[in-house]
Amino acid sequence: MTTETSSLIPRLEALLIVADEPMSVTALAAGAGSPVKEVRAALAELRADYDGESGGPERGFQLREVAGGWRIYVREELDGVITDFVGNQAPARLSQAALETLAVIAYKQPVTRSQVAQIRAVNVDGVVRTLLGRGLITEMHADPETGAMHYGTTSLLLEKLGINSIDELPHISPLLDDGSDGFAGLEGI
Amino acid sequence: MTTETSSLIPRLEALLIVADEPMSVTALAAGAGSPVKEVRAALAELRADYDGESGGPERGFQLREVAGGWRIYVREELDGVITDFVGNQAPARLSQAALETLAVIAYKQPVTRSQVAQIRAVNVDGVVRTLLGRGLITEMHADPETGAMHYGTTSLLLEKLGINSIDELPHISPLLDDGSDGFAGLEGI
Amino acid sequence: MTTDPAGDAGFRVSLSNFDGPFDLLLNLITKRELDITEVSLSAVTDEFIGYLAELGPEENLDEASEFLVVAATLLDMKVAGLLPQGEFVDAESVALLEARDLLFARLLQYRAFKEVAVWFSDRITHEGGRHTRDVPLEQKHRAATPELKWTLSADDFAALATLALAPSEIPTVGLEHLHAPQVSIREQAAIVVSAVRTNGSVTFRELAAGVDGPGIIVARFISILELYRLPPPAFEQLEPLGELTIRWVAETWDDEHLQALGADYDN
Repeated sequence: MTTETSSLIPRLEALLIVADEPMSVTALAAGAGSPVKEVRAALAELRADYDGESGGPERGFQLREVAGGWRIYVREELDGVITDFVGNQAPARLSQAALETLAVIAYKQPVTRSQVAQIRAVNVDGVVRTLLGRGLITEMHADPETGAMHYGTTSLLLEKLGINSIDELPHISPLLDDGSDGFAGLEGI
Repeated sequence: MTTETSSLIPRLEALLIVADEPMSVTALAAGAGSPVKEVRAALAELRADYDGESGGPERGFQLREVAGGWRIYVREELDGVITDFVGNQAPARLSQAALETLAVIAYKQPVTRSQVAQIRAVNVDGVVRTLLGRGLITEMHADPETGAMHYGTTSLLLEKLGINSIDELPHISPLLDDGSDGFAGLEGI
Repeated sequence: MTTDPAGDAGFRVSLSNFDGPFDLLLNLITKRELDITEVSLSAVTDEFIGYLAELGPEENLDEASEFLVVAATLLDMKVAGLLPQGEFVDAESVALLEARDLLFARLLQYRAFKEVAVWFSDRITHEGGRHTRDVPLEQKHRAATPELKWTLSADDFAALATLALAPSEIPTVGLEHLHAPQVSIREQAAIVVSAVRTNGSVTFRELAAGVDGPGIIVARFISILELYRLPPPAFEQLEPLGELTIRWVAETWDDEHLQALGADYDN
């Protein structure tokens, strides 16, 4: 039982560290390949450990049971550190690269990251993350075949631009609006 | 000093737990409000702690220095647990041509496309475009005389390779490092 | 056929001081156990060309790509050999020595990168299987991010989009500066065609005789390569790097063919 638990805890930690939403005990038990009862006990042990109640130091993060699941959060007393850091870090205006990527998404939506990357001829992963974080774009739907996420703009962008709907975006020259289509329109000539 | 450190480590843990990319020591120092030197020492301490070298248990996660920054990873031995649980979306593989071109650029940077083409004896334009799109290489500067663009590798590549800096690339014989010089290095034999 | 591009089943050479796989020869040179100046380039070249002749069209691409470097280098050497070398008696052997250095240097270099590419592939695959903590900021922290300063009007935004969506080309290397006096492949091809048609059979040495400047010789050589893509002439070369003879065998020929010649080189 002791060796069981000692290898179960690291497995739970591995699962919890990558989880981006609270994980239910059953999901954790399935992931760790251990019975629910043991998992529940191990989680309680881990929570106490992170809280410095098992002889080790109090960690900068804590394990909390929220909304029927378990998740690692920044320790509440340290929230101020993160708030200050985030407040000082994020630039108050978007970079040129972010603005251009946003423009591509606005006119091409719904569009995948790789499609945007192809148009911009650079990797846009970081910029897309920034735009998502800013709430200017949002995930719309995953491609049923490839699973690639399609992005579109939000009402926050409309608000910033002072328009009511995406149809009110100024028309841009159709010749330039899609390099990848080539000159399909000329085929009939 | 002890109380300083003991409160520094949880602050660093809080910052690392919210980071979504490798965090440089300077960024961590700014976030934690501590001198760079102390932060560096605390990170080494934390890494050893997670690895079970400070009397505590070996954690299910580890702290790694990658691409010039620090980041929390699932412990290597436990990657299988996560892969089994979430499934692994196999990353799009690079072609042999792309890998070879990437290797040439990594060792020769800053380097122009025609210099790369000479070494590989084939046109590399398409491959360079792919690597740019993947964010593995970037444009560095144009040659002031010919206008030829020089390319170099990005920190994303370091991340993908799991190394901290370009100096960690395997050593290749200095003899081989420039064909255009012929065998100048052999003259002394 | 084999995964080892130049292993036992691959390209072998038999020289006075070495007999074995080409790959081993390169290894010995790398480790300095064999002096590169003692390796006969012409013997390696002969064996290489013989080996290429035996290679089937469906040989594996890996093998082909390694030999592409050999072939490109040999071609460079051939072109270099066509350029005037000066009047020194020794010029040819000096050129040969340089060519040998170049061939081996390039091969060793290419092989080094090919080997290290395997390391890149292994590392990328391995790291691709690693999992990082990558979790979005909690809402309460996200709320702390400074408010975005937005200055663009809808029209500014559209202008930006037009710019961003314009097809972007990877900047190309300007070659203009390399062609100080421009030589027209088409003009040179016309001269070559008329010489071959008039005489029936011409050697390249004759075609290059009395020409002013290496650029024109190169242009005439390229125009022969271009002609090779069309039916007209027949080529004869009895041995590698030997005399190249061009004979006219075309039955139909019109100036349209000439117009198309060298089109690839127009820019």
